[in-house]
Amino acid sequence: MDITVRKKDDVTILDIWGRITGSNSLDLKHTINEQIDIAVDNIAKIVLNLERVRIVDSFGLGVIVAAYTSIQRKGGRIVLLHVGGNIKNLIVMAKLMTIFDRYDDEDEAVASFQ
Amino acid sequence: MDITVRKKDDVTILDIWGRITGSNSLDLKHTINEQIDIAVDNIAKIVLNLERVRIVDSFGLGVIVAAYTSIQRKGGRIVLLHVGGNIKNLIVMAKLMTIFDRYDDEDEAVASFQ
Amino acid sequence: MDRTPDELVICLDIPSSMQLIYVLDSVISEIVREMGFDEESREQVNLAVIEAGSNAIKHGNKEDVNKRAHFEFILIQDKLTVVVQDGGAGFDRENVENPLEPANLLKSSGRGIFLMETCMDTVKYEARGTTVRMVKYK
Amino acid sequence: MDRTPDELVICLDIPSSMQLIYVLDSVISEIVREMGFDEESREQVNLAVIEAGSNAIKHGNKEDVNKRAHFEFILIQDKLTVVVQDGGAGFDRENVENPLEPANLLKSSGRGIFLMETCMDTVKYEARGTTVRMVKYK
Ligand SMILES: Nc1ncnc2c1ncn2[C@@H]1O[C@H](COP(=O)(O)OP(=O)(O)O)[C@@H](O)[C@H]1O
Ligand SMILES: Nc1ncnc2c1ncn2[C@@H]1O[C@H](COP(=O)(O)OP(=O)(O)O)[C@@H](O)[C@H]1O
Repeated sequence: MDITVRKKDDVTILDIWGRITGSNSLDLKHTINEQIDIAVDNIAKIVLNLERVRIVDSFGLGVIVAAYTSIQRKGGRIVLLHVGGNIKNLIVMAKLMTIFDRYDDEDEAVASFQ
Repeated sequence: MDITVRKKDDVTILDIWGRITGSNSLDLKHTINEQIDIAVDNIAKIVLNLERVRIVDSFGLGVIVAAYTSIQRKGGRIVLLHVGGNIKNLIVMAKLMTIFDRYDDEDEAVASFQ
Repeated sequence: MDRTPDELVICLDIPSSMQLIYVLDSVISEIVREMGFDEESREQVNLAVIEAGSNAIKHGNKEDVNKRAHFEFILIQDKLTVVVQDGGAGFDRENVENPLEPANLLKSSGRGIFLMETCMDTVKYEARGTTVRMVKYK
Repeated sequence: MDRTPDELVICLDIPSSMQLIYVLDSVISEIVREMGFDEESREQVNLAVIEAGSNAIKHGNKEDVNKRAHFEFILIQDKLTVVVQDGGAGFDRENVENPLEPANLLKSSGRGIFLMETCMDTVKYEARGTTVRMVKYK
Protein backbone atom coordinates (compact mmCIF):
# COMPACT_ATOMS: atom_id res chain seq x y z
CA MET A 1 0.00 0.00 0.00
CA ASP A 2 1.13 3.53 -0.80
CA ILE A 3 -0.42 6.62 0.78
CA THR A 4 0.03 10.22 -0.27
CA VAL A 5 -1.13 13.06 1.94
CA ARG A 6 -2.57 16.17 0.26
CA LYS A 7 -4.19 19.31 1.68
CA LYS A 8 -7.16 21.25 0.30
CA ASP A 9 -7.99 24.20 2.57
CA ASP A 10 -7.99 22.62 6.03
CA VAL A 11 -9.05 19.21 4.73
CA THR A 12 -6.53 16.39 4.40
CA ILE A 13 -6.93 14.04 1.47
CA LEU A 14 -5.31 10.62 1.75
CA ASP A 15 -4.85 8.95 -1.63
CA ILE A 16 -4.36 5.25 -1.18
CA TRP A 17 -2.92 2.81 -3.69
CA GLY A 18 -3.01 -0.99 -3.55
CA ARG A 19 -4.42 -3.28 -0.90
CA ILE A 20 -5.76 -2.34 2.53
CA THR A 21 -5.30 -5.84 3.87
CA GLY A 22 -3.50 -7.48 6.75
CA SER A 23 -0.54 -5.66 8.22
CA ASN A 24 -0.59 -3.24 5.28
CA SER A 25 -3.48 -1.52 6.99
CA LEU A 26 -1.22 -0.43 9.85
CA ASP A 27 0.37 2.16 7.55
CA LEU A 28 -3.06 3.68 7.07
CA LYS A 29 -3.72 3.58 10.81
CA HIS A 30 -0.45 5.37 11.54
CA THR A 31 -1.02 7.99 8.87
CA ILE A 32 -4.51 8.75 10.19
CA ASN A 33 -3.27 8.93 13.80
CA GLU A 34 -0.57 11.37 12.71
CA GLN A 35 -3.21 13.55 11.05
CA ILE A 36 -5.26 13.54 14.25
CA ASP A 37 -2.17 14.49 16.27
CA ILE A 38 -1.23 17.47 14.08
CA ALA A 39 -4.80 18.74 13.58
CA VAL A 40 -5.81 21.92 15.45
CA ASP A 41 -7.38 20.73 18.73
CA ASN A 42 -7.06 17.20 17.27
CA ILE A 43 -10.14 17.89 15.17
CA ALA A 44 -9.15 16.06 12.00
CA LYS A 45 -10.93 16.56 8.67
CA ILE A 46 -10.04 13.68 6.43
CA VAL A 47 -11.07 12.49 2.97
CA LEU A 48 -10.05 8.89 2.32
CA ASN A 49 -9.66 8.48 -1.43
CA LEU A 50 -10.17 4.78 -2.20
CA GLU A 51 -10.19 5.12 -6.00
CA ARG A 52 -6.98 3.10 -6.48
CA VAL A 53 -7.65 0.52 -3.78
CA ARG A 54 -7.99 -2.99 -5.14
CA ILE A 55 -9.15 -4.80 -2.04
CA VAL A 56 -10.01 -4.12 1.59
CA ASP A 57 -10.30 -6.99 4.05
CA SER A 58 -11.88 -7.12 7.50
CA PHE A 59 -8.66 -5.89 9.08
CA GLY A 60 -8.54 -2.89 6.75
CA LEU A 61 -12.22 -2.20 7.34
CA GLY A 62 -11.51 -2.41 11.06
CA VAL A 63 -8.81 0.23 10.74
CA ILE A 64 -11.23 2.52 8.90
CA VAL A 65 -13.98 1.95 11.47
CA ALA A 66 -11.54 2.60 14.34
CA ALA A 67 -10.40 5.79 12.62
CA TYR A 68 -14.02 6.83 12.22
CA THR A 69 -14.86 6.39 15.90
CA SER A 70 -11.68 7.98 17.22
CA ILE A 71 -11.93 11.00 14.91
CA GLN A 72 -15.65 11.39 15.62
CA ARG A 73 -15.03 11.26 19.36
CA LYS A 74 -12.57 14.17 19.08
CA GLY A 75 -15.02 16.27 17.08
CA GLY A 76 -13.47 15.61 13.66
CA ARG A 77 -14.87 13.81 10.62
CA ILE A 78 -13.66 11.29 8.05
CA VAL A 79 -15.44 10.66 4.74
CA LEU A 80 -14.88 8.19 1.94
CA LEU A 81 -14.21 9.16 -1.68
CA HIS A 82 -14.70 6.84 -4.68
CA VAL A 83 -16.01 3.74 -2.94
CA GLY A 84 -15.88 1.10 -5.69
CA GLY A 85 -17.82 -2.15 -6.10
CA ASN A 86 -15.69 -4.41 -3.95
CA ILE A 87 -15.39 -2.00 -1.03
CA LYS A 88 -18.99 -0.90 -1.30
CA ASN A 89 -20.10 -4.53 -1.05
CA LEU A 90 -17.92 -4.95 2.01
CA ILE A 91 -19.47 -1.93 3.69
CA VAL A 92 -22.96 -3.15 2.81
CA MET A 93 -22.26 -6.64 4.17
CA ALA A 94 -20.90 -5.18 7.40
CA LYS A 95 -24.03 -2.99 7.72
CA LEU A 96 -21.93 0.19 7.80
CA MET A 97 -23.63 2.01 4.90
CA THR A 98 -25.37 4.47 7.22
CA ILE A 99 -22.16 5.15 9.15
CA PHE A 100 -19.88 6.43 6.41
CA ASP A 101 -20.45 9.53 4.28
CA ARG A 102 -19.42 8.64 0.74
CA TYR A 103 -18.66 10.91 -2.24
CA ASP A 104 -17.77 10.36 -5.87
CA ASP A 105 -16.41 13.85 -6.42
CA GLU A 106 -13.39 15.21 -4.60
CA ASP A 107 -14.56 18.83 -4.50
CA GLU A 108 -17.89 17.74 -3.06
CA ALA A 109 -16.14 15.66 -0.43
CA VAL A 110 -13.94 18.60 0.55
CA ALA A 111 -16.88 21.06 0.50
CA SER A 112 -18.84 18.80 2.84
CA PHE A 113 -16.53 19.93 5.66
CA GLN A 114 -17.55 23.62 5.35
CA MET B 1 -5.00 -15.97 -25.10
CA ASP B 2 -7.55 -14.29 -27.36
CA ILE B 3 -7.03 -13.76 -31.08
CA THR B 4 -9.03 -11.57 -33.40
CA VAL B 5 -8.62 -11.79 -37.16
CA ARG B 6 -8.88 -8.59 -39.21
CA LYS B 7 -8.32 -7.87 -42.91
CA LYS B 8 -6.70 -4.80 -44.49
CA ASP B 9 -6.59 -5.17 -48.29
CA ASP B 10 -5.23 -8.68 -48.77
CA VAL B 11 -3.26 -8.61 -45.53
CA THR B 12 -4.50 -10.46 -42.42
CA ILE B 13 -3.88 -8.83 -39.07
CA LEU B 14 -3.96 -11.09 -36.02
CA ASP B 15 -4.45 -9.13 -32.80
CA ILE B 16 -3.37 -11.22 -29.86
CA TRP B 17 -4.28 -10.68 -26.20
CA GLY B 18 -2.69 -12.35 -23.18
CA ARG B 19 0.02 -14.96 -22.97
CA ILE B 20 1.60 -16.91 -25.81
CA THR B 21 2.82 -19.65 -23.51
CA GLY B 22 2.47 -23.40 -23.22
CA SER B 23 -0.56 -24.97 -24.79
CA ASN B 24 -2.09 -21.52 -25.29
CA SER B 25 0.20 -21.14 -28.26
CA LEU B 26 -1.62 -23.90 -30.10
CA ASP B 27 -4.55 -21.52 -30.69
CA LEU B 28 -2.17 -19.21 -32.49
CA LYS B 29 -0.73 -22.11 -34.48
CA HIS B 30 -4.20 -23.21 -35.58
CA THR B 31 -5.26 -19.69 -36.51
CA ILE B 32 -2.15 -19.17 -38.62
CA ASN B 33 -2.55 -22.54 -40.33
CA GLU B 34 -6.15 -21.64 -41.16
CA GLN B 35 -4.98 -18.38 -42.72
CA ILE B 36 -2.44 -20.26 -44.85
CA ASP B 37 -5.15 -22.70 -45.96
CA ILE B 38 -7.59 -20.01 -47.07
CA ALA B 39 -5.00 -17.73 -48.70
CA VAL B 40 -4.91 -17.63 -52.52
CA ASP B 41 -2.33 -20.24 -53.60
CA ASN B 42 -1.58 -20.61 -49.85
CA ILE B 43 0.47 -17.42 -50.06
CA ALA B 44 -0.38 -15.93 -46.66
CA LYS B 45 0.30 -12.28 -45.79
CA ILE B 46 0.13 -11.93 -42.03
CA VAL B 47 0.76 -9.17 -39.51
CA LEU B 48 1.09 -10.50 -35.97
CA ASN B 49 0.08 -7.69 -33.60
CA LEU B 50 1.81 -8.38 -30.27
CA GLU B 51 0.89 -5.08 -28.60
CA ARG B 52 -1.33 -6.71 -25.96
CA VAL B 53 0.85 -9.76 -25.37
CA ARG B 54 2.22 -9.95 -21.85
CA ILE B 55 4.62 -12.84 -22.20
CA VAL B 56 5.89 -15.27 -24.83
CA ASP B 57 7.80 -18.38 -23.79
CA SER B 58 10.01 -20.70 -25.82
CA PHE B 59 6.99 -22.72 -26.90
CA GLY B 60 5.22 -19.60 -28.14
CA LEU B 61 8.37 -18.42 -29.87
CA GLY B 62 8.65 -21.88 -31.45
CA VAL B 63 5.12 -21.53 -32.85
CA ILE B 64 6.01 -18.14 -34.35
CA VAL B 65 9.26 -19.49 -35.84
CA ALA B 66 7.45 -22.52 -37.27
CA ALA B 67 4.81 -20.20 -38.78
CA TYR B 68 7.57 -18.08 -40.27
CA THR B 69 9.29 -21.01 -41.99
CA SER B 70 6.12 -22.64 -43.25
CA ILE B 71 4.68 -19.38 -44.62
CA GLN B 72 8.02 -18.43 -46.17
CA ARG B 73 8.32 -21.82 -47.86
CA LYS B 74 4.93 -21.30 -49.54
CA GLY B 75 5.90 -17.84 -50.81
CA GLY B 76 4.02 -15.86 -48.14
CA ARG B 77 5.32 -13.56 -45.42
CA ILE B 78 4.65 -12.92 -41.73
CA VAL B 79 5.77 -9.75 -39.93
CA LEU B 80 5.60 -8.66 -36.31
CA LEU B 81 3.85 -5.50 -35.10
CA HIS B 82 4.55 -3.78 -31.75
CA VAL B 83 7.28 -6.02 -30.39
CA GLY B 84 7.57 -4.86 -26.75
CA GLY B 85 10.48 -5.12 -24.29
CA ASN B 86 9.90 -8.64 -23.05
CA ILE B 87 9.32 -10.17 -26.46
CA LYS B 88 12.08 -8.14 -28.06
CA ASN B 89 14.52 -9.44 -25.46
CA LEU B 90 13.39 -12.96 -26.17
CA ILE B 91 13.99 -12.53 -29.90
CA VAL B 92 17.39 -10.98 -29.24
CA MET B 93 18.39 -13.82 -26.90
CA ALA B 94 17.31 -16.42 -29.45
CA LYS B 95 19.33 -14.59 -32.13
CA LEU B 96 16.25 -14.16 -34.32
CA MET B 97 16.44 -10.37 -34.75
CA THR B 98 17.57 -10.62 -38.37
CA ILE B 99 14.86 -13.14 -39.20
CA PHE B 100 11.73 -11.20 -38.31
CA ASP B 101 10.60 -7.96 -39.92
CA ARG B 102 9.25 -5.76 -37.13
CA TYR B 103 7.06 -2.63 -37.29
CA ASP B 104 5.70 -0.17 -34.77
CA ASP B 105 3.02 1.20 -37.06
CA GLU B 106 0.16 -0.88 -38.41
CA ASP B 107 -0.13 0.96 -41.72
CA GLU B 108 3.58 0.56 -42.36
CA ALA B 109 3.38 -3.14 -41.56
CA VAL B 110 0.47 -3.57 -43.99
CA ALA B 111 2.16 -1.41 -46.66
CA SER B 112 5.30 -3.56 -46.47
CA PHE B 113 3.39 -6.28 -48.32
CA GLN B 114 2.84 -4.16 -51.45
CA MET C 1 -6.36 -39.41 -1.08
CA ASP C 2 -9.06 -40.37 -3.57
CA ARG C 3 -9.61 -37.79 -6.23
CA THR C 4 -12.28 -37.76 -8.89
CA PRO C 5 -10.68 -37.80 -12.31
CA ASP C 6 -11.60 -34.27 -13.43
CA GLU C 7 -10.48 -32.67 -10.19
CA LEU C 8 -7.44 -30.39 -10.12
CA VAL C 9 -5.79 -29.72 -6.77
CA ILE C 10 -3.42 -26.78 -6.41
CA CYS C 11 -1.46 -26.61 -3.14
CA LEU C 12 0.19 -23.56 -1.67
CA ASP C 13 2.19 -23.54 1.51
CA ILE C 14 3.66 -20.39 3.04
CA PRO C 15 5.41 -19.32 6.25
CA SER C 16 3.08 -17.56 8.67
CA SER C 17 3.90 -13.97 7.81
CA MET C 18 1.20 -11.46 6.96
CA GLN C 19 3.72 -10.01 4.51
CA LEU C 20 3.09 -13.03 2.28
CA ILE C 21 -0.67 -12.64 1.96
CA TYR C 22 -0.01 -11.15 -1.49
CA VAL C 23 0.98 -14.62 -2.76
CA LEU C 24 -2.33 -16.05 -1.62
CA ASP C 25 -4.13 -13.08 -3.12
CA SER C 26 -2.49 -13.59 -6.51
CA VAL C 27 -3.13 -17.34 -6.62
CA ILE C 28 -6.80 -17.12 -5.71
CA SER C 29 -7.39 -14.10 -7.99
CA GLU C 30 -6.02 -16.00 -10.97
CA ILE C 31 -7.85 -19.22 -10.15
CA VAL C 32 -11.28 -17.55 -9.99
CA ARG C 33 -10.49 -15.59 -13.14
CA GLU C 34 -9.46 -18.68 -15.09
CA MET C 35 -12.46 -20.61 -13.75
CA GLY C 36 -14.68 -17.89 -15.20
CA PHE C 37 -16.45 -16.72 -12.05
CA ASP C 38 -18.27 -13.43 -12.54
CA GLU C 39 -16.69 -10.33 -11.11
CA GLU C 40 -18.77 -10.17 -7.95
CA SER C 41 -18.07 -13.82 -7.11
CA ARG C 42 -14.38 -13.29 -7.82
CA GLU C 43 -14.23 -10.50 -5.28
CA GLN C 44 -16.17 -12.52 -2.75
CA VAL C 45 -13.94 -15.58 -3.03
CA ASN C 46 -10.85 -13.39 -2.98
CA LEU C 47 -11.97 -11.70 0.21
CA ALA C 48 -13.02 -14.94 1.93
CA VAL C 49 -9.72 -16.63 1.14
CA ILE C 50 -7.70 -13.66 2.38
CA GLU C 51 -9.75 -13.64 5.60
CA ALA C 52 -9.23 -17.37 6.13
CA GLY C 53 -5.52 -17.04 5.35
CA SER C 54 -5.12 -14.09 7.72
CA ASN C 55 -6.86 -16.03 10.48
CA ALA C 56 -4.62 -19.06 9.94
CA ILE C 57 -1.51 -16.87 10.04
CA LYS C 58 -2.54 -14.52 12.85
CA HIS C 59 -4.87 -16.44 15.16
CA GLY C 60 -3.76 -19.97 14.28
CA ASN C 61 -0.01 -19.72 13.87
CA LYS C 62 0.43 -16.45 15.82
CA GLU C 63 2.60 -15.13 12.98
CA ASP C 64 5.35 -17.60 13.83
CA VAL C 65 7.24 -17.83 10.51
CA ASN C 66 8.44 -21.29 11.46
CA LYS C 67 4.85 -22.47 11.36
CA ARG C 68 3.27 -22.84 7.96
CA ALA C 69 -0.15 -22.05 6.55
CA HIS C 70 -1.35 -24.57 4.00
CA PHE C 71 -3.86 -23.94 1.25
CA GLU C 72 -5.59 -26.35 -1.11
CA PHE C 73 -7.60 -25.15 -4.07
CA ILE C 74 -9.73 -27.94 -5.46
CA LEU C 75 -11.18 -27.19 -8.89
CA ILE C 76 -13.98 -29.38 -10.21
CA GLN C 77 -15.92 -27.92 -13.10
CA ASP C 78 -18.13 -25.21 -11.59
CA LYS C 79 -17.12 -25.86 -7.99
CA LEU C 80 -14.18 -24.34 -6.17
CA THR C 81 -13.23 -25.69 -2.75
CA VAL C 82 -10.61 -23.88 -0.70
CA VAL C 83 -9.11 -25.61 2.34
CA VAL C 84 -7.03 -23.54 4.76
CA GLN C 85 -5.01 -25.28 7.44
CA ASP C 86 -2.90 -23.93 10.26
CA GLY C 87 -0.77 -25.43 13.03
CA GLY C 88 -2.50 -23.63 15.89
CA ALA C 89 -4.82 -24.55 18.74
CA GLY C 90 -8.03 -24.09 16.78
CA PHE C 91 -11.16 -22.33 18.00
CA ASP C 92 -14.87 -22.83 18.47
CA ARG C 93 -17.09 -21.13 15.90
CA GLU C 94 -19.90 -20.96 18.48
CA ASN C 95 -17.88 -18.52 20.57
CA VAL C 96 -17.44 -15.99 17.79
CA GLU C 97 -19.75 -13.00 18.19
CA ASN C 98 -22.00 -11.67 15.45
CA PRO C 99 -20.43 -8.45 14.14
CA LEU C 100 -23.84 -7.19 12.96
CA GLU C 101 -25.16 -6.92 16.52
CA PRO C 102 -25.56 -3.21 17.30
CA ALA C 103 -23.08 -3.51 20.15
CA ASN C 104 -20.44 -4.90 17.76
CA LEU C 105 -21.13 -2.75 14.71
CA LEU C 106 -18.38 -0.22 15.37
CA LYS C 107 -15.80 -2.66 16.70
CA SER C 108 -12.50 -2.61 14.90
CA SER C 109 -12.32 -6.40 14.50
CA GLY C 110 -14.39 -9.57 14.44
CA ARG C 111 -15.68 -9.46 10.86
CA GLY C 112 -13.49 -12.13 9.23
CA ILE C 113 -15.54 -15.24 9.89
CA PHE C 114 -18.73 -13.34 9.09
CA LEU C 115 -17.33 -12.19 5.73
CA MET C 116 -16.12 -15.69 4.86
CA GLU C 117 -19.56 -17.11 5.58
CA THR C 118 -21.29 -14.29 3.68
CA CYS C 119 -19.06 -14.55 0.63
CA MET C 120 -18.86 -18.33 0.19
CA ASP C 121 -21.65 -20.85 -0.42
CA THR C 122 -20.56 -23.09 2.45
CA VAL C 123 -17.93 -22.75 5.18
CA LYS C 124 -17.04 -25.65 7.48
CA TYR C 125 -14.61 -25.81 10.38
CA GLU C 126 -12.69 -29.05 10.83
CA ALA C 127 -9.95 -30.40 13.07
CA ARG C 128 -10.99 -28.23 16.06
CA GLY C 129 -11.03 -25.10 13.91
CA THR C 130 -7.48 -25.44 12.59
CA THR C 131 -8.94 -26.23 9.18
CA VAL C 132 -11.52 -24.25 7.25
CA ARG C 133 -13.18 -25.75 4.16
CA MET C 134 -15.05 -23.30 1.95
CA VAL C 135 -16.99 -23.91 -1.24
CA LYS C 136 -18.16 -21.57 -3.96
CA TYR C 137 -20.17 -22.57 -7.02
CA LYS C 138 -20.07 -20.63 -10.24
CA MET D 1 15.59 -28.92 6.57
CA ASP D 2 17.81 -26.22 8.04
CA ARG D 3 16.69 -22.74 7.14
CA THR D 4 18.48 -19.51 7.85
CA PRO D 5 16.30 -17.29 10.01
CA ASP D 6 15.52 -14.58 7.45
CA GLU D 7 14.64 -17.06 4.74
CA LEU D 8 11.06 -17.37 3.50
CA VAL D 9 10.06 -20.49 1.60
CA ILE D 10 6.90 -20.50 -0.48
CA CYS D 11 5.82 -23.87 -1.85
CA LEU D 12 3.48 -24.47 -4.76
CA ASP D 13 2.40 -27.85 -5.97
CA ILE D 14 0.21 -28.42 -9.03
CA PRO D 15 -1.04 -31.30 -11.17
CA SER D 16 0.91 -31.71 -14.39
CA SER D 17 -1.40 -29.84 -16.73
CA MET D 18 -0.12 -27.06 -18.99
CA GLN D 19 -3.50 -25.40 -18.35
CA LEU D 20 -2.27 -24.56 -14.85
CA ILE D 21 0.89 -22.68 -15.86
CA TYR D 22 -1.05 -19.47 -15.17
CA VAL D 23 -0.90 -20.21 -11.42
CA LEU D 24 2.88 -20.48 -11.57
CA ASP D 25 3.00 -17.34 -13.66
CA SER D 26 0.98 -15.35 -11.14
CA VAL D 27 2.96 -16.56 -8.11
CA ILE D 28 6.37 -15.82 -9.60
CA SER D 29 5.22 -12.47 -11.05
CA GLU D 30 4.06 -11.29 -7.64
CA ILE D 31 7.13 -12.58 -5.80
CA VAL D 32 9.59 -10.72 -8.02
CA ARG D 33 7.42 -7.61 -7.88
CA GLU D 34 7.27 -7.65 -4.08
CA MET D 35 11.00 -8.40 -3.84
CA GLY D 36 11.61 -5.24 -5.85
CA PHE D 37 13.43 -6.71 -8.84
CA ASP D 38 13.70 -4.25 -11.73
CA GLU D 39 11.41 -4.77 -14.67
CA GLU D 40 13.92 -6.54 -16.90
CA SER D 41 14.88 -8.99 -14.16
CA ARG D 42 11.22 -9.59 -13.39
CA GLU D 43 10.57 -10.60 -16.98
CA GLN D 44 13.66 -12.79 -17.04
CA VAL D 45 12.77 -14.68 -13.87
CA ASN D 46 9.17 -15.00 -15.02
CA LEU D 47 10.24 -16.53 -18.31
CA ALA D 48 12.82 -18.88 -16.75
CA VAL D 49 10.32 -20.18 -14.20
CA ILE D 50 7.65 -20.77 -16.83
CA GLU D 51 10.20 -22.62 -18.96
CA ALA D 52 11.29 -24.81 -16.04
CA GLY D 53 7.67 -25.43 -15.06
CA SER D 54 6.70 -26.34 -18.63
CA ASN D 55 9.62 -28.75 -18.85
CA ALA D 56 8.67 -30.41 -15.56
CA ILE D 57 5.06 -30.79 -16.72
CA LYS D 58 5.71 -31.76 -20.34
CA HIS D 59 9.04 -33.56 -20.47
CA GLY D 60 9.24 -34.72 -16.84
CA ASN D 61 5.68 -35.70 -16.00
CA LYS D 62 4.47 -36.16 -19.60
CA GLU D 63 1.37 -34.08 -18.75
CA ASP D 64 0.04 -36.86 -16.52
CA VAL D 65 -2.30 -34.92 -14.19
CA ASN D 66 -1.83 -37.60 -11.55
CA LYS D 67 1.83 -36.61 -11.32
CA ARG D 68 2.63 -33.34 -9.62
CA ALA D 69 5.06 -30.54 -10.32
CA HIS D 70 6.53 -29.02 -7.20
CA PHE D 71 7.92 -25.50 -6.87
CA GLU D 72 9.87 -23.88 -4.05
CA PHE D 73 10.54 -20.17 -3.98
CA ILE D 74 13.21 -19.33 -1.43
CA LEU D 75 13.44 -15.63 -0.61
CA ILE D 76 16.50 -14.35 1.24
CA GLN D 77 17.05 -10.62 1.06
CA ASP D 78 18.33 -9.91 -2.46
CA LYS D 79 18.45 -13.54 -3.54
CA LEU D 80 15.65 -15.56 -5.06
CA THR D 81 16.07 -19.31 -5.49
CA VAL D 82 13.49 -21.28 -7.45
CA VAL D 83 13.49 -25.07 -7.25
CA VAL D 84 11.38 -27.03 -9.74
CA GLN D 85 10.85 -30.72 -9.22
CA ASP D 86 9.08 -33.34 -11.31
CA GLY D 87 8.37 -37.03 -11.01
CA GLY D 88 9.86 -38.01 -14.36
CA ALA D 89 12.92 -39.87 -15.60
CA GLY D 90 15.20 -36.84 -15.70
CA PHE D 91 17.59 -35.92 -18.52
CA ASP D 92 21.19 -35.10 -19.19
CA ARG D 93 21.95 -31.42 -19.77
CA GLU D 94 24.96 -32.41 -21.89
CA ASN D 95 22.69 -33.93 -24.50
CA VAL D 96 20.68 -30.75 -25.06
CA GLU D 97 21.66 -28.99 -28.27
CA ASN D 98 22.58 -25.31 -28.45
CA PRO D 99 19.63 -23.50 -30.09
CA LEU D 100 21.94 -20.72 -31.31
CA GLU D 101 23.81 -23.05 -33.66
CA PRO D 102 22.91 -22.03 -37.23
CA ALA D 103 21.42 -25.46 -37.87
CA ASN D 104 19.08 -25.06 -34.88
CA LEU D 105 18.18 -21.39 -35.26
CA LEU D 106 14.89 -21.95 -37.07
CA LYS D 107 13.82 -25.03 -35.14
CA SER D 108 10.45 -24.77 -33.48
CA SER D 109 11.67 -26.06 -30.10
CA GLY D 110 14.74 -26.52 -27.93
CA ARG D 111 15.07 -23.01 -26.47
CA GLY D 112 13.77 -23.59 -22.93
CA ILE D 113 16.96 -24.63 -21.15
CA PHE D 114 18.89 -21.97 -23.06
CA LEU D 115 16.46 -19.25 -21.96
CA MET D 116 16.53 -20.42 -18.33
CA GLU D 117 20.31 -20.28 -18.32
CA THR D 118 20.35 -16.90 -20.05
CA CYS D 119 17.77 -15.33 -17.77
CA MET D 120 18.95 -16.58 -14.37
CA ASP D 121 22.28 -16.05 -12.61
CA THR D 122 22.80 -19.76 -11.98
CA VAL D 123 20.92 -22.90 -13.06
CA LYS D 124 21.77 -26.32 -11.66
CA TYR D 125 20.30 -29.71 -12.48
CA GLU D 126 19.94 -32.14 -9.59
CA ALA D 127 18.51 -35.61 -9.02
CA ARG D 128 19.28 -36.77 -12.57
CA GLY D 129 17.63 -33.71 -14.05
CA THR D 130 14.28 -34.11 -12.30
CA THR D 131 15.11 -31.05 -10.21
CA VAL D 132 16.24 -27.66 -11.45
CA ARG D 133 17.60 -25.10 -8.98
CA MET D 134 17.84 -21.54 -10.31
CA VAL D 135 19.11 -18.41 -8.59
CA LYS D 136 18.64 -14.74 -9.40
CA TYR D 137 20.14 -11.85 -7.45
CA LYS D 138 18.58 -8.41 -7.39
N1 LIG E 1 -7.57 -20.23 12.42
C1 LIG E 1 -7.92 -19.81 13.66
N2 LIG E 1 -7.26 -20.28 14.75
C2 LIG E 1 -7.61 -19.86 15.99
N3 LIG E 1 -8.58 -18.96 16.23
C3 LIG E 1 -9.26 -18.45 15.19
C4 LIG E 1 -8.98 -18.85 13.85
N4 LIG E 1 -9.82 -18.19 13.05
C5 LIG E 1 -10.59 -17.41 13.83
N5 LIG E 1 -10.27 -17.55 15.13
C6 LIG E 1 -10.92 -16.90 16.30
O1 LIG E 1 -12.15 -16.34 15.89
C7 LIG E 1 -12.18 -14.93 16.18
C8 LIG E 1 -12.98 -14.19 15.14
O2 LIG E 1 -12.28 -14.20 13.92
P1 LIG E 1 -12.67 -13.18 12.78
O3 LIG E 1 -14.16 -13.18 12.64
O4 LIG E 1 -11.88 -13.51 11.58
O5 LIG E 1 -12.30 -11.73 13.33
P2 LIG E 1 -10.87 -11.14 13.72
O6 LIG E 1 -9.83 -11.90 12.95
O7 LIG E 1 -10.98 -9.72 13.33
O8 LIG E 1 -10.74 -11.33 15.21
C9 LIG E 1 -10.73 -14.53 16.26
O9 LIG E 1 -10.54 -13.38 17.07
C10 LIG E 1 -10.07 -15.78 16.84
O10 LIG E 1 -10.19 -15.77 18.23
N1 LIG F 1 12.32 -31.81 -16.53
C1 LIG F 1 12.74 -32.52 -17.59
N2 LIG F 1 12.59 -33.86 -17.62
C2 LIG F 1 12.99 -34.58 -18.69
N3 LIG F 1 13.57 -34.04 -19.78
C3 LIG F 1 13.76 -32.71 -19.82
C4 LIG F 1 13.36 -31.88 -18.74
N4 LIG F 1 13.69 -30.61 -19.05
C5 LIG F 1 14.25 -30.66 -20.27
N5 LIG F 1 14.30 -31.92 -20.75
C6 LIG F 1 14.87 -32.38 -22.04
O1 LIG F 1 15.67 -31.33 -22.58
C7 LIG F 1 15.21 -30.99 -23.90
C8 LIG F 1 15.41 -29.52 -24.16
O2 LIG F 1 14.52 -28.77 -23.37
P1 LIG F 1 14.23 -27.27 -23.72
O3 LIG F 1 15.52 -26.58 -23.96
O4 LIG F 1 13.38 -26.72 -22.62
O5 LIG F 1 13.44 -27.28 -25.08
P2 LIG F 1 12.02 -27.90 -25.47
O6 LIG F 1 11.23 -27.96 -24.20
O7 LIG F 1 11.48 -26.95 -26.46
O8 LIG F 1 12.31 -29.25 -26.05
C9 LIG F 1 13.76 -31.44 -23.94
O9 LIG F 1 13.34 -31.71 -25.24
C10 LIG F 1 13.80 -32.70 -23.06
O10 LIG F 1 14.23 -33.81 -23.81
